[in-house]
Amino acid sequence: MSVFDRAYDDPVRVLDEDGEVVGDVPDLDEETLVGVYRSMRLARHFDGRAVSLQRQGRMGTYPPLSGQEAAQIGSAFALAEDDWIVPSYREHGAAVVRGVPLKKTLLYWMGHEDGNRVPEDANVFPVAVPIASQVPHATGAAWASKLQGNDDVFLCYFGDGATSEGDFHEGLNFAGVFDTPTVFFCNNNQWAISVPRERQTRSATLAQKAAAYGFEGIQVDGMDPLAVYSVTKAAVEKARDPSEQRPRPTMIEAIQYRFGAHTTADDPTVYRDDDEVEEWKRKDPIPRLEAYLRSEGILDDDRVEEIEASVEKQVADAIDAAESVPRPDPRELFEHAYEELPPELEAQYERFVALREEHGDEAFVGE
Amino acid sequence: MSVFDRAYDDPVRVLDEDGEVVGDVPDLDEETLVGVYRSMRLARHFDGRAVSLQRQGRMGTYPPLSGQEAAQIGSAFALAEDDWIVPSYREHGAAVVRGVPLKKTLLYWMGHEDGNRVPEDANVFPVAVPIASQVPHATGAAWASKLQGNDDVFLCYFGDGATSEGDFHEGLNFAGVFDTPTVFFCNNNQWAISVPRERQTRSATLAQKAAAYGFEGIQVDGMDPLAVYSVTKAAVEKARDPSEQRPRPTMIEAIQYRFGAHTTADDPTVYRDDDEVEEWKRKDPIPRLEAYLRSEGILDDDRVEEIEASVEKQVADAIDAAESVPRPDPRELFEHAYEELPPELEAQYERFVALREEHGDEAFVGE
Amino acid sequence: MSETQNLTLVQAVRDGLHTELARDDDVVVLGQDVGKNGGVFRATEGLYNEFGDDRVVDTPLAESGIIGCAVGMAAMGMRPVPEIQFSGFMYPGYDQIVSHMSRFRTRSRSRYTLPMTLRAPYGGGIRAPEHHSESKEAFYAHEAGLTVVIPSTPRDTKGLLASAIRDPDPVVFLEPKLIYRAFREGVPEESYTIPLGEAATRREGEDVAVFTYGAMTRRTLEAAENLAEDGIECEVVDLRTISPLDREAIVSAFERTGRAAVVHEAPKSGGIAGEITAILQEEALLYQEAPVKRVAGFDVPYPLYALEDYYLPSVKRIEEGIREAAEF
Amino acid sequence: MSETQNLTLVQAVRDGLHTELARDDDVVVLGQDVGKNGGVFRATEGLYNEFGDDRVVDTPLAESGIIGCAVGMAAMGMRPVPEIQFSGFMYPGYDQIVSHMSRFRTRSRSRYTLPMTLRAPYGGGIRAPEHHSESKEAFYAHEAGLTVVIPSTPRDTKGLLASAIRDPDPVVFLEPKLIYRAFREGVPEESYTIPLGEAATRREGEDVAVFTYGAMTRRTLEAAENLAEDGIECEVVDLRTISPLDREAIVSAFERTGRAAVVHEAPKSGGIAGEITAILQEEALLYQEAPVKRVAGFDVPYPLYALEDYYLPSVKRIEEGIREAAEF
Ligand SMILES: Cc1ncc(C[n+]2csc(CCOP(=O)(O)OP(=O)(O)O)c2C)c(N)n1
Ligand SMILES: Cc1ncc(C[n+]2csc(CCOP(=O)(O)OP(=O)(O)O)c2C)c(N)n1
Ligand SMILES: [Mg+2]
Ligand SMILES: [Mg+2]
Repeated sequence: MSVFDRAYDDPVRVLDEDGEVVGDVPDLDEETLVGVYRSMRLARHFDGRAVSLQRQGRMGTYPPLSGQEAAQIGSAFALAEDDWIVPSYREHGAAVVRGVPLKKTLLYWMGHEDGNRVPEDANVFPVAVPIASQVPHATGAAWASKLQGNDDVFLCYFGDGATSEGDFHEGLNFAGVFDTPTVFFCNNNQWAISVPRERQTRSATLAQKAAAYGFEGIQVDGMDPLAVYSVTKAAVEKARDPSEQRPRPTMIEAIQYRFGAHTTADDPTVYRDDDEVEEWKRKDPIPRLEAYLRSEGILDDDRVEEIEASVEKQVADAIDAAESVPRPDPRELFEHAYEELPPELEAQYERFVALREEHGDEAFVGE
Repeated sequence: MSVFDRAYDDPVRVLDEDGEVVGDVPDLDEETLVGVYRSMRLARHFDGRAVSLQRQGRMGTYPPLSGQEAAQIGSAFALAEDDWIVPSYREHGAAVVRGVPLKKTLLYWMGHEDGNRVPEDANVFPVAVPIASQVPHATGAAWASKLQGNDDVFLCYFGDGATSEGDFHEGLNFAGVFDTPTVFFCNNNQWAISVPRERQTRSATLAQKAAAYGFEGIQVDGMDPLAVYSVTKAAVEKARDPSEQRPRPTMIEAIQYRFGAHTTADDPTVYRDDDEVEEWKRKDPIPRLEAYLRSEGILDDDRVEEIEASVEKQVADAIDAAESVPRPDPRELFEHAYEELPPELEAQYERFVALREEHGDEAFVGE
Repeated sequence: MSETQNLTLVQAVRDGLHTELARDDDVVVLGQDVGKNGGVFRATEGLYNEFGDDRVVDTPLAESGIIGCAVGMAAMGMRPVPEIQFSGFMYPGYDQIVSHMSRFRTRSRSRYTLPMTLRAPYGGGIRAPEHHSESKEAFYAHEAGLTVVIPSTPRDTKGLLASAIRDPDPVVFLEPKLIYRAFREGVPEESYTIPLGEAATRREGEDVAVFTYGAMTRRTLEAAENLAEDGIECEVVDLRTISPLDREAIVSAFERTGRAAVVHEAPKSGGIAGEITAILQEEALLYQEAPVKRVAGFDVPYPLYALEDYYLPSVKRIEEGIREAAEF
Repeated sequence: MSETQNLTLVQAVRDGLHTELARDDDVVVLGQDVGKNGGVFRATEGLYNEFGDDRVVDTPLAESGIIGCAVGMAAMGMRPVPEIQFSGFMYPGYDQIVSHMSRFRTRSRSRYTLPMTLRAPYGGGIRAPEHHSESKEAFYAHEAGLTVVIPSTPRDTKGLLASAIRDPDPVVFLEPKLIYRAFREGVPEESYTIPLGEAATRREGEDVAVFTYGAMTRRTLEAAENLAEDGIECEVVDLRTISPLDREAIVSAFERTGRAAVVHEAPKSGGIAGEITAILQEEALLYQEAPVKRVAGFDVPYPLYALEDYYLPSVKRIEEGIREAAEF
């Protein structure tokens, strides 16, 4: 029996809130399990530091991910090396697993375009800000890959709010029709800024929306990294190597919660109760996996401390590195609109250079 | 038990292909039954005449509806007097039932804006050409009506192809969330121009797409006018007078077939087999209802002939009336962009009038 | 004269919405996070509590749905005021704007009209993420059937918003968020309107006519003061309505000066400045003494914020542009 | 020199697609009814049979899906050529065009580029239903990162389409359907390109420079012949690429004549004519002897076909416009 043969409202679970095993533990070696744990801690620590950088005026608006680590990291670990992710704006945790340095993420939120220049060897799409607009890209890219005879899988992230957008609908429908190797991963964190999940749509689950596209939808406890891993792995395998009955695409609804604000510009106390937050914090994915790994003898105090220290150092180094990058050269403004500067733009560029030469950078300060 | 408690792929049927009763006959008086029959014949006859007007160069591109009469007329008859329809571009059959004179429809396809000026006493939205774009209007209008404390129901028509558009998704989702009195009526005529239903989406039925919005979806034999009537009536009643468990909106998938071309500009032989057409013609709604009404003693040869004659006259009169409308006054171009002409437009208007006065209408002939 | 409150521009938006909600039951505010949250810029703060969930409505995350539903509501005689959270997210609803919002009246020969006002914060300069700093008013100004309004002061904002909401036709109302909180102004408490389609002269001067709007108005005025020190006197005209343009005000200011500059933060090519230039030389070429100078954003996608100061017209760039027009 | 075939403009589109499909496996054509049906204007006739369902793809009815998928395909190195059935239906995909198609290169600092060509038949004059006659090229011309091409002859069509498809950056390719079958021209059988961004002089003349493109080119040439009888000689410049404009060709034609008109069927306000006027007086005011005359569609929604002849610039209207520029 496949993991997909279950009711839409019956989420897959592996660990309970205390880290006790309540489902099928995926077959992962110790290194990978520790890798998942470390990546979650990295994401959590990064998140805290990023929020405080913003508070200190060292970074612009930033979207925190605390609470959502299991969904991001569990799913990213389920991919093969050449697979791809197509993120929204909150998946720094998945991105770092897939080869995007934290420095890049920091630069991006510091307002440097270079932060979105994904390294050549990382199969990651750039951050997509307009909600759900990356969904058709994931379908198209997967479709292209299939047409090109590759067997890579494309994992597309989006939120609960994104399921209301036309692009979600159109992207999933194309995936069904062209049977593309795409896994649609919905980070249902219960809120789209201030709009609660129940106000977003009247469907009982988001997973069941997959039925509209003729492929499978499944819920998973998105704060259980092992459950997320298992479900994503199964979806990825199906996408890569489909059988007759089961179309390649899958929609995964990962039930989770954003502990913090929507972004650093948001004040969630206006629209939600602290009690709700506290309740969800009991499902925190990090202590859960830690408890399990301790009980399995894979982690102990020493190992945990060591990981803590290495994570802190990695984040501190990334911050140092990002902050030592000078403000981009203003001429970069003109450099990537087209492969070659069209004449009018070249004229604008030359005027710009001349103005800077004549008046210095103060000529460009607002008021 | 409600008519909605059935599998998505189990269409409601009342009459079989020979007009034999195979389901629950709705409780309709003779006059109404004959009204349905007459309206279907009217639509069919109008359609044939419209196509030939186009062929003779007396009308522009026209979208035929033959084969789809039961869906349009059966559903339109299920509305109360103050209810509304929100059509696409193919629902002349429903529109005439709801008070839009055939003359208007002819004028519209003859390129007169006035054809789209729905009479004040007809609760009909204007023709909407961009596919699915009328769907959110139907939701919004129904929502407004509910906010205004009315209990009118809004019946929105669209095709199978329309279900792929983002606006379909967003419109139905809003209807679910705000529980608007809207009935979404999908004329699944198997084709979106040359794209067959199976290429449009991989979902097994279109009806099941309603699950994504948390309300009911149901299939009906769209070439069975009594079945269409029953299902629409049930949906309209639920929208007007909802119970706790059942949300107001419904999506109806009416399975039918377009006998003719997509529009007079289309040649369907390029993409579909005559056999298929012939097979569907066996389901023709008109002989089906006629057989039933004859078997019930409601129709006989005389009555049928009388209806035939009156329908022919009505269409002929409408054509005469439409063709005797002079070409619209060219100044109308400027009249309905804004309530009041803005100054630049007024200047354009004056220049236009002057040019016509100086050079006559020949000044405006292309080449 | 009624009492005034000292309000910022965004408070004037809120006050304008409040006044209209209070005076007309048909007015409904809808959009993402406009309800309980009070709007991401607090433009709808407290309105949900006061008018309830039926009048100030949090919607699902779908711009075409928001605008399309508002079209349907307006066709039924309500006066919906949909908010799009940032003007950079109006595009998913673009079809509803240009295929329906602008055309329902024409299509139905005025049987159906759409008294709706589509609001969105717009423009750059607040260190926001990608797509949050757009100024693409030209996309709407080219579409017949729409009126496009961009206020530059709190007082105007309330009056123009009232006019927009009461207008029988659809209005796109773009709010310059760079100056949402930049300054305060006395805003009458009572309800009042400022007519759409009329520009306002913000400064008089006989040397160069400078046309601008939105957040660039203040920068232009500052540039004008600097230039005055050098003996160049600018007439600064705040367009307020971008479409249809106040041709009369534009032409008459130019006739007095013979020289002009247009300042906007939107990209230069295809922007409003080109249209104004064309109007000027169509109607007043014989007065023209120098090329109309366009001071605008560059023809590149709006950058992330590290470089946005270089993208937006600064006081200095505006000054230099006007100077060119003056000294040609 | 290779063999030529005598083709209409739409046949040249088909031939251009055929050539590119044959020479580059990465080229994929996708859209509504482009496959088995061969396109509603037969622009893709026979391509499905020859290249199969993987290269010439009938898609579901969803413009944002079509364009968005093409973005994803192009990011993976393919060269998708999405077709939108009529340019009036590009708007549901507008967000994908202006938020992604135009910006992927900039956003990723050229890690991802989008070699895609978005085709659509555009313009009026064929007695088509509502929304089938739009000419809103200005909506795309104002968006940095896009190149906007509008051919006016069969020969150009094939060469420009090849350039567009091979271009490393996204191109919006609008095909004037009024002249899809209006005339034939010898079109080389072999593959060739005509550079993007270069205007073509269709007629020489020293009195007035007339800038136009698409279906209006022929009407303008006809008007020019009529005017020649009255001794007014027009230089007719077919822009071919609407954005970025060929400033050099535009300015130099104007410098020779000192008088200009711009002809397009799109609405006047906010159209390309305003931009060209602004360029001319920016760069060549001292040569200018008369206002630049704009001959354009009116600022109203495109009418249903009973009145479309009154909407579109006719030969006479063009003639009168040019005459004004000549006689000012
Ligand atoms: C098209 C569009 N509309 C609006 C926004 C503004 N916005 C940014 S995030 C957000 C909420 C997204 O909610 P969800 O999809 O649940 O993702 P989450 O932020 O919870 O991860 C909104 C409305 C946007 N970025 N794009
Ligand atoms: C947004 C949009 N895209 C494309 C078209 C062109 N077009 C007109 S009808 C049609 C097919 C519609 O199919 P369906 O929804 O099944 O309705 P039917 O015509 O079969 O009644 C298409 C593609 C359009 N009118 N609007
Ligand atoms: Mg969310
Ligand atoms: Mg159909």
